[in-house]
Amino acid sequence: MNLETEFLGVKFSNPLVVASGILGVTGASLKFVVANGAGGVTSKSIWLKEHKGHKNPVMIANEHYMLNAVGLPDAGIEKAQLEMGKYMENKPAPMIASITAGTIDDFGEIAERISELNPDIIEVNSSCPNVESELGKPFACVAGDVAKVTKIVRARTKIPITVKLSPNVENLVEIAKAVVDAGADGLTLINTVGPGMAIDLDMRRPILANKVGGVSGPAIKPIAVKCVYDVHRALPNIPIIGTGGITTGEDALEIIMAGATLVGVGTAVYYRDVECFRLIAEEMSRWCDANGVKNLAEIRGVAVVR
Amino acid sequence: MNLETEFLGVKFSNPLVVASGILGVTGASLKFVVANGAGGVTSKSIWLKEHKGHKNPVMIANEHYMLNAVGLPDAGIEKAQLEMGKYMENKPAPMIASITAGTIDDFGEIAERISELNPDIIEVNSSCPNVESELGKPFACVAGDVAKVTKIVRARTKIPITVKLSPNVENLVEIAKAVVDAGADGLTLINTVGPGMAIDLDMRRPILANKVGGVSGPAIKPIAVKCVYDVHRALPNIPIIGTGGITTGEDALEIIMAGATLVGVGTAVYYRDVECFRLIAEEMSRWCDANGVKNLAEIRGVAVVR
Amino acid sequence: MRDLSSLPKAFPKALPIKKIIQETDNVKTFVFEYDLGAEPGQFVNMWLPGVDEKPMSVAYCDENEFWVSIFAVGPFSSAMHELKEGDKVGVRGPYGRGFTWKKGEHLVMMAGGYGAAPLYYLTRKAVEDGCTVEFVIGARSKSHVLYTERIEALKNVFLHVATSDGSLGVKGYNTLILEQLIKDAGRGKSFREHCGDDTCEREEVDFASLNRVYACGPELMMKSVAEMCLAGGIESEVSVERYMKCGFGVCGQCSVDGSGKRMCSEGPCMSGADALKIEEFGKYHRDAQGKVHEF
Amino acid sequence: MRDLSSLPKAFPKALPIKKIIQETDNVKTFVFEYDLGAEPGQFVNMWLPGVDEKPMSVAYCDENEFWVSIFAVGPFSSAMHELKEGDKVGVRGPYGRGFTWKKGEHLVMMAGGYGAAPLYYLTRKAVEDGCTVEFVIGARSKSHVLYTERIEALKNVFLHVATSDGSLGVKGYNTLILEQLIKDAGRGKSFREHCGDDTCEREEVDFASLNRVYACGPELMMKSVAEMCLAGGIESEVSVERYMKCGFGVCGQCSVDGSGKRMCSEGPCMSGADALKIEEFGKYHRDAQGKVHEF
Ligand SMILES: Cc1cc2nc3c(=O)[nH]c(=O)nc-3n(C[C@H](O)[C@H](O)[C@H](O)COP(=O)(O)OP(=O)(O)OC[C@H]3O[C@@H](n4cnc5c(N)ncnc54)[C@H](O)[C@@H]3O)c2cc1C
Ligand SMILES: Cc1cc2nc3c(=O)[nH]c(=O)nc-3n(C[C@H](O)[C@H](O)[C@H](O)COP(=O)(O)OP(=O)(O)OC[C@H]3O[C@@H](n4cnc5c(N)ncnc54)[C@H](O)[C@@H]3O)c2cc1C
Ligand SMILES: Cc1cc2nc3c(=O)[nH]c(=O)nc-3n(C[C@H](O)[C@H](O)[C@H](O)COP(=O)(O)O)c2cc1C
Ligand SMILES: Cc1cc2nc3c(=O)[nH]c(=O)nc-3n(C[C@H](O)[C@H](O)[C@H](O)COP(=O)(O)O)c2cc1C
Ligand code: FES
Ligand code: FES
Repeated sequence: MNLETEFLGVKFSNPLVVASGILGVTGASLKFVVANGAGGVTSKSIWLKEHKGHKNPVMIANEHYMLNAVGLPDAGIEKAQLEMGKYMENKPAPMIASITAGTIDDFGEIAERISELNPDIIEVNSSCPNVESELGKPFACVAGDVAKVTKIVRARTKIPITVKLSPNVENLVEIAKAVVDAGADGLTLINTVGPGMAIDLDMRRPILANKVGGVSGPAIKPIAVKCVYDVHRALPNIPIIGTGGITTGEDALEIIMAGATLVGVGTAVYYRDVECFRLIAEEMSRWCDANGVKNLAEIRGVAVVR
Repeated sequence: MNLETEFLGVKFSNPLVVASGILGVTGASLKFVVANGAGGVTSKSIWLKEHKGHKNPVMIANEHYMLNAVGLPDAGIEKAQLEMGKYMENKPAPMIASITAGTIDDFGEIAERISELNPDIIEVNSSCPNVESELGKPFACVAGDVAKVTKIVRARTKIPITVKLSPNVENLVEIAKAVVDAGADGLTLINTVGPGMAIDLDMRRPILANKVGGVSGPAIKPIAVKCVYDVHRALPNIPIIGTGGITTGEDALEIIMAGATLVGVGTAVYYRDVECFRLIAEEMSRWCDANGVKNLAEIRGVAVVR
Repeated sequence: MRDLSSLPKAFPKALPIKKIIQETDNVKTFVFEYDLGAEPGQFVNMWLPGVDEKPMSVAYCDENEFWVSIFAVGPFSSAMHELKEGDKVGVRGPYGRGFTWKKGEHLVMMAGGYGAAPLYYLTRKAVEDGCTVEFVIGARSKSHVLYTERIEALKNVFLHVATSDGSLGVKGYNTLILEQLIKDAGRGKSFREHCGDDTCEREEVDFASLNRVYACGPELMMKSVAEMCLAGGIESEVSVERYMKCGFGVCGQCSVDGSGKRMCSEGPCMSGADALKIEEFGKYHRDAQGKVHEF
Repeated sequence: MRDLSSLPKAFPKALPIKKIIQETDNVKTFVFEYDLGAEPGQFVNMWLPGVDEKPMSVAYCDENEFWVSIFAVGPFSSAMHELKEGDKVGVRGPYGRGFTWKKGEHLVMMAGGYGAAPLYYLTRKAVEDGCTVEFVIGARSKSHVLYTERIEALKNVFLHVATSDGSLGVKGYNTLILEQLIKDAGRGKSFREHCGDDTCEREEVDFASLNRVYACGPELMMKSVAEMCLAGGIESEVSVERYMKCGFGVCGQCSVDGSGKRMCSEGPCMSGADALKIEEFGKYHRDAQGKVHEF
């Protein structure tokens, strides 16, 4: 089956995009992901100025989940312009540039600067649980704040915007509506869950240097599906990048049936290595062929009971 | 090793208590759990009046998690008095009576009524995500509300109270403090995460009759550990029933190192059948013996970095 | 940790109905092409989205297909009866403990209602193992008698019928036939004389002994069977059905008073002696809210 | 889904240090009793709670124990040097692609800094497979030369040393020795004459050919080796170390420019020819924030 998907006017050869923060440090790395079957890429979250991440260990994983507290390390926009520039020349698939900041003004500034590079889409990451202590509550957890962030980004760029939301809120749909009212073209659901913690019994200490880390991988798929379902039900015309625990073609189809247009794939790289993109795409095609589905639009949001 | 544990003045032969809602419909069932090694039991959540749960399917599970939307079915306090009565005669282990209600007044009423049965501890369940639509936001998600619930329960009973909190909040520690200020003797952390959803691709429909269900099992352990850690760090003198994804002896020790005194075990019954209680206790003893730990108090909260 | 591959299957699998067979006015058999791997006496949970999910005993199972026979009595079972071939049903399982038997034994099946269906599967397996089977069906009337043709087609299986109105076989409860069988076990006798059933084609009864009696149907019938067997010194097994939610031992909905055992896990099949130890057996059962109802 | 048992181990396991060996002023070897199952060239992540977690090459490994040799250069490696026997270190892995060799080959090891440690493990394995090894160590001075006794104790292994200050072996880079080895391969020669190293005890060189050269150490040395081998038509393998976070291919921290390959997964070991195709090889590397630093 043809998996071609249009999202905010941009054509993707398949709906699988690597999620922000996974294999996204360099332009070359993102090209490597496309060579392994991704239909598009998301850069790691880019800051205006250099930003130190957390010390190692920043990631632990088992058969159920990954915990990460990378802490959004970044060398700042100048360096990002170099890296992304390398991706943008002979761009093999659309680029979603993820941006983040510690203040609302900085969000505006970084949005404008990143736009000079002409990414296809800008993803506003206001929801990373690992930078909470610096920023207070993540912006994404307060409807008013994330709307303000969206508004300023909207004002400073002409490029389509998707806003990435946290599932760790009590009123996701309300926040989604506020963000769309503030000018978001699409939404990315979800960032990591929790955060969580793992303690090493022998060391008697939390393992992550940051103690806690966002939960991703198979464990969070039901939460991601539920978030996409709820938001798609409330805002059927807003396209969604459904992200969270997608590891197989069946998982990808499930989140599409909940309402996603693109599908973000992150931690699956741990479970199936970088070839997961090709494998997931193949599994999707196979299921669709076996079930008489001719294009993904046919099944998008089909599970939503109104 | 001797796993005896005291919690709110009640002696448990081991710290493992069956979590509310698992094998807790009848007194006989709870005795069956004790016969399989549990140190204590928690009843299912008891309502003042008969309360219908959700239709089937109410539970689905895979290697990572269970989703449940049982919906707190109950025949009401009169019937509960019969069932619990059966447990209380020749009581094989301490009884924690879980109570719930749809209004703050009903919480007071059910607390008083249940006290006539003399359970060892009352657990206030104000945090079930599956009854949200009836109650609006669960009480447990609003610090003021759950404090009010606690206060009225406190006023109507002399029995020690533990309040069960939801992890699906942005300010757990704040809520925990409010609840303790309102008179809670202990805390039960956590109820299910999410909720989440699973869609059947062939049926193109959410599987649970309630569409969404709380996430439990291995997937949520890091979130439970993190919640216990945070609350124990903030309130070191408040004993905690640590619950969420505990499936092995190592898991139980991990949540004790995060600060738990008792350990709630629910979904492990799916992963290891009802003998999980005996198996987990054995694994705990074995680890403690191998690591020179003489009693659990030695390692309680030891991972907490202040 | 349980070996993950041995975890109870707890996600439904949507299966198209391959064939629907009208058994009686109220009973239909549904055939699914799927290697379920169920033992006689085990059950599956069947799910109709938007309707409900209910436990159903497996009426037959091999590597290619399995059957369930459903009595239309309420919302779910009636919804099942409205389905057409090709429609999909969600199935999970198999769950529960099945029946046990030994090679070459002489068995009696005591079927009431849809109980004939699971006992048919048991009979097929037992006959493969060299057993001889007396298959005793009890029903309100002739039009409610199930599975007779299939049973009669089996070698070493002998059908006996009792109906309340006498419209087929012996008039009265099927326990009358069991009483006779127990009494006559070991003594040569003309079968018609023995069972009093005109439809009976068998010439002689000459069983050395009855090894085991199985009962599946109304609980009061099963209780009588268990008591008769206990008194007669014959092993028996019954299938104790209780309101079920999960089917795999977590919710506690199906726990019985006394031992607290879970009918979805330690049951539904068990010895009659064990069933008689269950306080509530033949007396009462619980509904979805856990409220007690008398039989 | 990857077979779960083949998932990279991504939780640390706390292991007590069984033995600490002071190799030089700045290098210690840590021995752990654990069946790690690492191939030569693979690495582990070592975790000190409250300090950091860093990748470390495996210097030896069998079913009973494994070693790592650590050069004290900064916060983590210095903290490791402060540990005592019995102290616990968190270990996860093994990670990455190791070196490859064939039975009976004639190999050269080009070691710089702690690179002698992983190449020692490779040498032991290769010798077990009937290989002959020229082990060439380069160091600043005599006091920085590692592992010589262990190497000299191996059969069919010949040690060569070069130091910048000439305090041991040849004066200059160890690539001088490689140059000579390549030039002289196949021609009978007195070894001392050949390598110009007084400490050399070997009488004659008479290798049919050099099959493969391995380099582990400063990247500029490895680059020279790879280029020399490419020019000389000899296979080579190098270990390309980049700043690593996860170690198992998820974070992208260790991706190199050009192919974008991950040095923790497609590397660290690879052919010299492949390494030379990496844009940044021998030129620059990235830090924890992804910022570029020249070598
Ligand atoms: C182990 C087991 C095996 C079963 N096998 C079969 C079978 O092979 N064929 C068949 O037709 N039926 C079988 N049943 C009964 C079946 O699960 C349903 O109860 C029946 O179809 C009625 O459901 P309903 O929605 O149509 O009617 P309802 O109105 O819900 O119920 C009608 C009657 O069935 C009882 N009942 C309802 N739900 C359940 C339940 N989940 N478990 C037990 N009893 C219930 C009620 O007490 C009520 O008296 C079995 C039940 C169990 C527990
Ligand atoms: C695959 C691999 C194998 C290694 N094997 C060994 C070994 O066997 N023995 C040994 O002593 N060291 C080894 N290292 C280097 C080691 O991981 C540390 O970098 C080194 O111990 C310095 O850390 P530090 O905190 O002490 O000092 P720092 O001050 O952090 O670093 C000193 C220097 O090391 C570099 N560096 C720091 N962290 C890393 C990192 N995570 N990965 C790569 N380079 C880094 C920095 O660029 C800096 O120049 C290996 C590195 C890699 C990538
Ligand atoms: C190691 C790692 C790093 C991440 N870094 C970022 C990031 O920089 N920006 C961001 O928006 N999300 C980040 N995330 C979240 C992912 O983009 C994604 O939303 C989440 O992991 C859920 O998807 P998954 O289960 O497929 O990984 C990161 C996740 C992981 C596992
Ligand atoms: C089937 C099921 C039913 C539950 N019912 C209740 C309930 O009635 N009251 C309650 O407080 N918690 C209920 N819970 C939540 C559990 O008590 C527990 O907090 C949660 O499942 C996390 O623990 P676990 O991972 O060990 O199951 C239920 C959980 C499950 C899986
Ligand atoms: S049906 Fe849930 S325990 Fe038996
Ligand atoms: S260290 Fe993370 S991808 Fe290599």
